Amino acid sequence: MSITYLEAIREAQARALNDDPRVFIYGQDVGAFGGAFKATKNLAARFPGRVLDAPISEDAMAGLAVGAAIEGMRPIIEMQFADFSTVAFNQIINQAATLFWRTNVPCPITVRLPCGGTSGGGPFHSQMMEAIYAHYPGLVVMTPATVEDAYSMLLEAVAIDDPVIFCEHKLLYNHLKAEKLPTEALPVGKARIAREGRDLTIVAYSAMVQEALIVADELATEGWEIEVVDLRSVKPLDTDTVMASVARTGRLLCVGEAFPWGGVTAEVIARVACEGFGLLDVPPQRLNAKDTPVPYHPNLWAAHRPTAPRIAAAARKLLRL
Amino acid sequence: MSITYLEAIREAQARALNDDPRVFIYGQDVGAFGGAFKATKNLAARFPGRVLDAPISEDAMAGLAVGAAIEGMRPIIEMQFADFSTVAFNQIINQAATLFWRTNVPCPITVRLPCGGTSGGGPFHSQMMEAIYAHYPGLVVMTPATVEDAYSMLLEAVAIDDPVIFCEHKLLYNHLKAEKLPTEALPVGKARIAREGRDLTIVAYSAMVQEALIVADELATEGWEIEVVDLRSVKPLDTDTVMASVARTGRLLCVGEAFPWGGVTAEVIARVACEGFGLLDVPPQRLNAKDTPVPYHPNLWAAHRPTAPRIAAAARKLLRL
Amino acid sequence: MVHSPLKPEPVGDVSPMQELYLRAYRLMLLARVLDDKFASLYRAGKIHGGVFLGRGQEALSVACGLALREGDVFAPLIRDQAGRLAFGEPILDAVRTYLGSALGPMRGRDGNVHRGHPKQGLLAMISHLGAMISVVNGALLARRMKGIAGTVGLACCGDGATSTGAFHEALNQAAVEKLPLVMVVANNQFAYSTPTARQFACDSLLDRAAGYGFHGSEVDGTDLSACLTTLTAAADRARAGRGPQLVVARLLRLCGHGEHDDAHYVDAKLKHLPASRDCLKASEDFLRAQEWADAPTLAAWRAEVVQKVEETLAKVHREPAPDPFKENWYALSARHLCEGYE
Amino acid sequence: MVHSPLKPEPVGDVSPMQELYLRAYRLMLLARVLDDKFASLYRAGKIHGGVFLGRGQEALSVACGLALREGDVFAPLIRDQAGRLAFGEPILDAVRTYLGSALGPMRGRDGNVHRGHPKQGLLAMISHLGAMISVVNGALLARRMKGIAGTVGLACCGDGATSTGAFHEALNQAAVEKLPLVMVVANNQFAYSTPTARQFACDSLLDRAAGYGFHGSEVDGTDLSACLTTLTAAADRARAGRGPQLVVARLLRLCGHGEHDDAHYVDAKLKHLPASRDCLKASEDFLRAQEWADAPTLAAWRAEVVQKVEETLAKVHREPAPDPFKENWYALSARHLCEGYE
Ligand SMILES: Cc1ncc(C[n+]2csc(CCOP(=O)(O)OP(=O)(O)O)c2C)c(N)n1
Ligand SMILES: Cc1ncc(C[n+]2csc(CCOP(=O)(O)OP(=O)(O)O)c2C)c(N)n1
Ligand SMILES: [Mg+2]
Ligand SMILES: [Mg+2]
Repeated sequence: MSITYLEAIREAQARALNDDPRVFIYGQDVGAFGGAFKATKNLAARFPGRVLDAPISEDAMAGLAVGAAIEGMRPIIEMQFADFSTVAFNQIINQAATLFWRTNVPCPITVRLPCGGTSGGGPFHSQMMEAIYAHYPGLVVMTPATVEDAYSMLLEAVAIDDPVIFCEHKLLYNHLKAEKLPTEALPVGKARIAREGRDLTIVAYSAMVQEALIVADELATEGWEIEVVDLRSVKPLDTDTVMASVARTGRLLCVGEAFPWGGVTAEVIARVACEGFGLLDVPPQRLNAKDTPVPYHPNLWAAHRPTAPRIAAAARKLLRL
Repeated sequence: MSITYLEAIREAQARALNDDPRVFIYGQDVGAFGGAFKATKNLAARFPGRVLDAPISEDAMAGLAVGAAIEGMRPIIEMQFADFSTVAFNQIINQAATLFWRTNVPCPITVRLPCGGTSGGGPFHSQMMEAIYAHYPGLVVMTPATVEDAYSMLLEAVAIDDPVIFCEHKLLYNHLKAEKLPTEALPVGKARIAREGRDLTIVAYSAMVQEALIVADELATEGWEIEVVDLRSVKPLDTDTVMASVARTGRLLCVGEAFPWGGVTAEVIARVACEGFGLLDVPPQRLNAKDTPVPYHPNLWAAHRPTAPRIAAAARKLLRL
Repeated sequence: MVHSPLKPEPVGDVSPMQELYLRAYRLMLLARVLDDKFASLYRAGKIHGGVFLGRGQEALSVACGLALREGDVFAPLIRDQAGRLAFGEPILDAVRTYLGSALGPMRGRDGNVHRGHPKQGLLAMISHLGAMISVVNGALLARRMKGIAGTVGLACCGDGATSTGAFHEALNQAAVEKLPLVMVVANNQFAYSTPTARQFACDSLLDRAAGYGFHGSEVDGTDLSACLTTLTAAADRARAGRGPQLVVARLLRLCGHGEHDDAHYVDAKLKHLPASRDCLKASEDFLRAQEWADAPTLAAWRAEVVQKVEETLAKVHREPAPDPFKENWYALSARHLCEGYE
Repeated sequence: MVHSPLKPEPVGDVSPMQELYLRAYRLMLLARVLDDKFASLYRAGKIHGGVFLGRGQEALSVACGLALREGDVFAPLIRDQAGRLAFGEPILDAVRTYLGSALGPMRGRDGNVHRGHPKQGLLAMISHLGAMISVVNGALLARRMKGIAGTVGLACCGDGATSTGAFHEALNQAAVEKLPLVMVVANNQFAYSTPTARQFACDSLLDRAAGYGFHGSEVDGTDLSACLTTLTAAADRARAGRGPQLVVARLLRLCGHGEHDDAHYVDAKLKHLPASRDCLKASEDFLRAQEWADAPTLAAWRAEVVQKVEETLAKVHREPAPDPFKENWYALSARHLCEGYE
């Protein structure tokens, strides 16, 4: 048996619905249809009345989730694509994210964002939005890179008493497979050493972890040992694990699939520069997508986001310094 | 005669309306009332039919601006508070910011955002949003810190063929004064050395420039010469000027009034760390607002944002390293 | 709610309608006196940030609060001091929040009209207009899922807020889910300085009801009896499962948008229309005409609420302001997930 | 627009209505054949990303395009191949955009239905539903400011998009500004898999018109004559300064949401209702009943459009794909303000 990243997300939701009567799912086409990506397939039938189709009203979807959370429910809302969460932006950052701080009432909602580019996706079905949400106080932002994390982190997202932005990468949905679902997991907020090494630390998250691992494999054939750190959640961001890795390797490359201004790579490098300056043997480097919208055509799309060859080139440059 | 930051914004709009028939202003209460902050006072009377009250529809305000820009107009839209631009977020980042790249049709709109905290403003009338907009390709993000820049940069914002997010700081509106309006200005995209020094570079923007200058004065009495760089625009961000300053001083403190995750301070420090690592004699430092919503009560608000004493303390620490 | 709304002492053998009216009037009076107090504190520079009054809207607002019961959900907006009191919000909450007391429900983190007790059904508004309505929907949906029946949710907004996308999405959502939402629109002729002619172009905002599948009713917002009847009926219909309700009230904002605003843009003619009368005065006239209260009684009631307000202020003035060093600066309830900065 | 819409050869001494109908029919046919072609290319794995068809909506869509004139503004949505052709979009645009040709209007940057020539009044939709309507408003307001009279703007959307806040804000905005906006809602019973019962609760979306102060009309979207009449009348009213217009059409989406979707969730019963008929077939029946075209003529017309489509495809297949090394990667028109990364 094997299970995909997407199936893990579905199973996590099934388990959450099964174990906790306070959980429900709300989103466009999530009901009988099972969602645009089938992340909720069969759930409406298995859990009648608890997997509800929403009108095309992302603002009201997020607002409704907050209201239900106030009443003790634990809603999961699915945005059909992360990009459409811009319409719910106000409710997420101003309503959900401020509720606990303002009123002392927790806001346990999970916002599932199918993120990231796919071939042919184009400017409005491809965006990475983790940096936008991580900027705001009051949100937890998860970016699972493995099947196991997709499962266990989604369960934790639902269990956490705060709003969680759950960034699931569409490219991993069917492509990433594991043998079985995990029975234990790292705590939220802990990064993971996805591969050990001593020559260079590549910090990555979401689909970039897979690219980084390819690069590590490739550079291993050249004799380099690359350590890959999977951030898992970008807020909180596990600076300690990143710095411990940089302490071992002295070299840091941070890779993100988002737009280049700001974002996770800036935050990681700023933290290491401020708090772990002495650990760096050479200047840190970052790699992001290009500073244009995400292009539709596969040729352009493949050049827009960082992929193994570009990461490998950046890594080699760093290793030679 | 003296002129305030707010008056400079008003005069820039008057001049833009006067000089260019394609310019118009659209926003809530901007007409006869002259705007919540009086930034458009008397303009409706002086320019009949070109300063229009909008319904409480930020999404449609931004969309309308894009449509008018397509037809060759140069709209200025005023958000009553920057915080309400969250409702227009989708139209700004997905409609306005992608138009030129997608269609080759320029999108010369200016979005005026009254930003930043004031005493008693609270969580929803105080936000800094420059980092959110700077993250997206296709936008220019200006953060004027002086009366002169408020004037000349707003004129440039209107003249630029791309969407400009014009972040004007409410705390400076009436507080900051100049003798007269400038007749020339640095080009957009160039940072300014607000004060020369050789011991430490403080990079700041918007209202933080004033705080940094206070700190520089104060530390001068202790014998330190602090260089203050005013970024002026955060996208594009003038890395060259920042690095040239750090090359002189060897020490970097970056100060922002936004939330601590991501944002301008992360971007500046990441750039200097990646591109100017060798220029730094000691680890760079950053100072931001706290990671909670902006509090209402003056006691809390004053502690939430960086102010001269906190900046001075951070600077002293850096200088002693 | 947190405590039970002001009840008048029994005035002998009164009808339920009379009792409700008297209760409503005294709550309106309390709201007005409290608002006036905030206005004078504002003028004296004693309040941080803005002050927003319900002057002229007390009849509508109080009727909203009184149409609700314990266990219902209420999302007041900026002009709902009367409705809040009627729903059971203690005067202390308003005073503490306006004066920024550390002991207030918002602990100095938020101020003025941004207060509430969400767990008791009194939502704490965010500023973004229209945004609270879908939150009410969520609370109502949750109750349905939990099998709780017979409660309703009431959301207030102004004419201006009807232009927001959030208003639209939430009304449509309530209709699709057949939620017991009562949406009350106070058409007070202005959104800040913007007259309704620049805000919408339908004949009446009531014309929106059919487009959502809401039951709609209109009311003269200066007539307390009419407000009580209309709001109670709307809440009762929602409670009885007859779906969401839209109530549109016509009145005039008898103050500036906030106390910083002199409202010079309000046409004098408009102020002298019958529809612009002061609902508080109108209900006093009514009380006297009905002989439900004479001048000395009214004066005594006023004295009583003035004293209550003064006492509360005196108490709150002695309370501590929030202390930034005691503040925990955590935005998440899961503290272990908060990042430590600096 | 970029070129002038397909005109049939004169068929002798025909009435203007007959000529319009014939022209409309042949544009519908072209749109259908083109759509079918995209569907088969999709099945063959030759198209990157999704394919969205207008099957069953061609009558309504073509009527939208034909109601407009050069100089008008058109904001088509995902099912408007026919309307685009009628407004003058070259077939080449559709084929190049779907196949990602570097020579297409979007140069491979955007794909499928996301194409246009904004400067010629054909807006290039973003995906976010409802977002194009206020852009049309802006174009219309700009024209008014520039003193250009007599042009209108027409925006299309589906039943689902009416639930967006953007739709609401834009309609209200158009009404307040009295813009010559024609808003056409194709109620095709589904938004992706979601039936209208989960989308709205009003009796008809036409009930929304009064709430905005729009003139409203309803039309059978499967009846080409009715569509032509209704849309022309609506555009004429807008053109004559009679304010914004809402047209609601009833029909059924005769395909999946996209070609990846088999639409298994569409009830067979629904498919067999008269209102669910295929508008293209219905207009062929009409043409024959009227003796405006016989079977051989229809076959010849079809052969002609098939050839046109095949020729266009053959041409585009030889065109270059976008080259990432030639791409400039600048998102701003002011290149000196673009940051260089890497
Ligand atoms: C989305 C949004 N945009 C702008 C504002 C600023 N604002 C606060 S109150 C107000 C006017 C509200 O008018 P209305 O809804 O009629 O209520 P009223 O003040 O008349 O009671 C405006 C524009 C806001 N709070 N939210
Ligand atoms: C704001 C937003 N949310 C979600 C989507 C995803 N989406 C694309 S098309 C669609 C269904 C649209 O239905 P409708 O408006 O009825 O148009 P139809 O496809 O039936 O023509 C959805 C949900 C979107 N494009 N925009
Ligand atoms: Mg109002
Ligand atoms: Mg539809």
